[in-house]
Amino acid sequence: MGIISWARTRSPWLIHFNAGACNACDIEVLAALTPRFDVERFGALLKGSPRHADVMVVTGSVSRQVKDRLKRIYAQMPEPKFVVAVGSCAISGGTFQHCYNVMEGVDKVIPVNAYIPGCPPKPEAILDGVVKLLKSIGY
Amino acid sequence: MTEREFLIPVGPQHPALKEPENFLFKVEGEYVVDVEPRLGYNHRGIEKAMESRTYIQNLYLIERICGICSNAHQTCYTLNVEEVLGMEIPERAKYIRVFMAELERIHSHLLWLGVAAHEIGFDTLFFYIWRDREVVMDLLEMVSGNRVNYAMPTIGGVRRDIPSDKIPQYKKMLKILEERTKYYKEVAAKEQTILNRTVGVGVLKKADAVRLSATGPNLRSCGVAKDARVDTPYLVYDQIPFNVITYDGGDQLAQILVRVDEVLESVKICEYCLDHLPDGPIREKFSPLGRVPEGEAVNFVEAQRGEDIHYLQSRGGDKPYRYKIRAPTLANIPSLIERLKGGYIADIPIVLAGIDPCFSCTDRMTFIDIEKEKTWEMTGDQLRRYGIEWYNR
Amino acid sequence: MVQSIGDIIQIFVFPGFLFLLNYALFAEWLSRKFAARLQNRIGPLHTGWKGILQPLADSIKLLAKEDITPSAADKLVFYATPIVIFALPLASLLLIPIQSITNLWSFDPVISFEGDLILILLSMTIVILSIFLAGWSSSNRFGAVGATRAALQMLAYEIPLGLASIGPAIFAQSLSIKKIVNWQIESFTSFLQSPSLLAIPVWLIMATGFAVFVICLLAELELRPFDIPEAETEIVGGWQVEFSGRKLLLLVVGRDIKMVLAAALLTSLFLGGAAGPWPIPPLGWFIIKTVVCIFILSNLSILLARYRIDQMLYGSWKYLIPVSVLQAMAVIALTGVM
Amino acid sequence: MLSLIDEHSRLLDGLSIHLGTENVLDKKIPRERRIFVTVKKEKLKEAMRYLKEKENFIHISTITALDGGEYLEVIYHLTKKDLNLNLKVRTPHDDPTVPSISDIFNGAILYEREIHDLLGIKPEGHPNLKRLELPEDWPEDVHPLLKRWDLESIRKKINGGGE
Repeated sequence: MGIISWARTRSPWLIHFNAGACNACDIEVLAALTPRFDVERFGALLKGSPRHADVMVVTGSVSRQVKDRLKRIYAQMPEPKFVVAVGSCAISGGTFQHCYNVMEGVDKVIPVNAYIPGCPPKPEAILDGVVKLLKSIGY
Repeated sequence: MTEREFLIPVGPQHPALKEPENFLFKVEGEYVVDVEPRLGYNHRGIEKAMESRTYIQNLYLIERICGICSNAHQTCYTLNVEEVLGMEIPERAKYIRVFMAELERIHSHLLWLGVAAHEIGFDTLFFYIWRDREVVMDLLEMVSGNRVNYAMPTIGGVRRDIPSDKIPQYKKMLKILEERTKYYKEVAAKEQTILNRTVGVGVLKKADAVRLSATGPNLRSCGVAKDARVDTPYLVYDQIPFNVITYDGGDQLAQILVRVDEVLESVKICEYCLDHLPDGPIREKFSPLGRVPEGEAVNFVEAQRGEDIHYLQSRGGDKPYRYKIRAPTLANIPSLIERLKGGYIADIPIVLAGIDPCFSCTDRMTFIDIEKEKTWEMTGDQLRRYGIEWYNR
Repeated sequence: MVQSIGDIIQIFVFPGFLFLLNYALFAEWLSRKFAARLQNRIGPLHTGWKGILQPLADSIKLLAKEDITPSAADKLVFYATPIVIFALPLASLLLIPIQSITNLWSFDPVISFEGDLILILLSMTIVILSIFLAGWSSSNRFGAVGATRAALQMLAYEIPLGLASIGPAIFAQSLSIKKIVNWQIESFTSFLQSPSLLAIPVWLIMATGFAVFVICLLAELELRPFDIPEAETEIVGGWQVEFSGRKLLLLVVGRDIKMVLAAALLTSLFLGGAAGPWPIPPLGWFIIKTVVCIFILSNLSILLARYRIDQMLYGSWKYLIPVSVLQAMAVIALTGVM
Repeated sequence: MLSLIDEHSRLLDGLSIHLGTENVLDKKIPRERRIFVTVKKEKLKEAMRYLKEKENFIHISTITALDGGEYLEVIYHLTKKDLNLNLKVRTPHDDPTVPSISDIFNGAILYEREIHDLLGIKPEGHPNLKRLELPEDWPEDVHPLLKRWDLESIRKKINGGGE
């Protein structure tokens, strides 16, 4: 199993899903791609279609309308798939906890493998989260 | 739906749109015939939540409506509460708030310029612009301690002061930003591949822009000089010399140039603020349990995407009775529809990004189409059934 | 018997599949690293020395992923097209003269016959047709739009591609790549001994042919200015949207092999194939020249934004085709004179 | 040149003469560039037309609707150079309707859908009154910003009715 887990940890293809976020986390996820942080050093690429992706980066406290789209996108991803919840909204709904239209956290909708706290987490924190996720699936 | 029309859902999960919104396009081949925006994926019901929180708690909620214009919303909120309280904030606090607002404008416009380049497939420019944007992010982090969500304005003034020994360093960074933006302005105006994809694309006529009450760069790119900082001046904008940028192309190139010039204008305003920073306290006393007397207030702030209006009605007590927020993007959506019609599929991302939509602001109150259209990923058999049904219509 | 073993080794090991697959992965690493450096980034770094094993890691990961076939997809076509997209470029690479295993300094291809240039052009067209079928069979809207765009784009660049490649063929009076390469060597060596005035127009025509060929290859490889069929920001991955797992692997590696094929074709038609002065064997020259071509291709693709499909058609019908026709006519006129 | 405050009071007098003083319930100029005026519901369209033609207001910023306890209040925020006029109209709870002004100010077409969605105030004559930002599976009769709905009752209604 060494080769496959080596390959899996070395090339996590990301897909970014904004489940009702205030897009502070989204611009930090994007900043992680840019020259100063450059997540491609770890082999990560931002892919357009869920079919091509392994890791789904979800930002934002899931609003009621986005809930079933999120499930659908998660269902479309091929099997060894992982979910990273970025930002305190995605972890627990953040400041939008008592709003009537919010599901308060991604793990209430789909299973989550890694949580990255922060509002918004800095790009270094996001990179650290992705690398830790890679190590954990590298078992 | 004529014979050859074909429904292309764009979003809610789509690499071109950083935020979840769903536009249903009726297309004929590569031409867009009609657009039905279906948003509301971001709606979190903030206004209801604000009625059950105290004024200080609302500060944190208001800040997280939208990551890019968090400072604009907070400035407007604090102006409203201070107006109802009848509280006069120190002059230094006003200058620091204007300084923060303009820094955020630079940050947001550079971010948008990069995303616009990415939309038309020019990733190299996207990477270069976002690398230079890190300079303003570092500056914001030095001033406020955080790259996004700065939490500088608070009721009664500003939370952190600007140490005078740091001002020369801020000025040096602003100079770097100014040079880089001038370079990008030249690239945007001369690079042929950009011109091919932006000149005459998604054009909005001046009459339509005014009729549909558009705001911000979306309106100013059609030649209408309407800017909340001049029409309804707030803080110290009436003392600061700056001019309102307008271009009358009405297409995507005009949008790019308006925003790039506004960055240069903002750098001038920031430098003016740093030079004329009066000394004195930075905050009036306001206890977290403070009660606000009865009254109402309306305030306007020129956020990056346009005029941002907040209305506060308080009936005494420590919680607002009603707080209304209308973010700029909602005002720009009708004119966005005008721009999209008649264009190509390939132009959708650049025209959508043209108004620099911030759906997390808008979605507190964006709109949905009732017609029971499936989600973005029609399964195969639905498509086949839909196809059959469509052909024998 | 010996002869057949030699052939098997030639096809499967040395200038054949094994070497080409590794070279394709190396080419992908090269263009990704080059693109990153141009964009002031670092690019893949942590897998192997300076990230050189990154494409290998991507491929093995894709092999180990679940392979989803949409229920409504047209099963047979959905399975067949990735195989065609992978196999055809690999097979046509055998026609390119790289290095013969019998003696170190000669470079005759595995198979060579009159008209193998036409066969390569045909294989490229079939690959594009299978791209169209792949997009259409995936029964996804974005796939359908991507497929129609791929077909439209083929209309635009097939003709100039063919015409530009005819130039050297007419000069060499033959349609076999080996003879074209030999002609280039003779004309170049004769030019070194006795520079004649007549050589200048030949060089001029070859240069325009090279330029037209590069532009058409950009379109054929779906690289940046012409990556309209898989425009990621507009139609979410274009025709590849429904492929995953092994099928996606075939598509990704297939594209790398097509990149190597394009570079190899470019070198053998215009830059003198795998021939070069004494110290370095033909294999070395082949690698140097193809690396240079890959740099040219990926450099162009980095610096330009993406064109719209109608601009591309307009541009190619108005400029590319007339130039390639003129070039072909000039070649015929010149050979008449010579 | 008239000072801003005199300018505002001149405008207010012009408006009340045009509509008839009994229809203008109360007028308030809290500070420069701000006017609050309350008008009877029947006179709303007429006031809007007057403001558009005579006082060349062209831009409607937004429409705020709130549940004022015994009545529903709708505030139209109009802006032009150096002035923001807030026109208030009240309707009783049992008759939550307001004449639609989207034909006079086209920009208002969205804001009217929003007040219908969140507070159930129906703008008559609105071209396509569809639901605004609430999700598709939201029950028809729940208007979250009305005071009688609080968080628990909304959740109960949705979870009960919803999934």
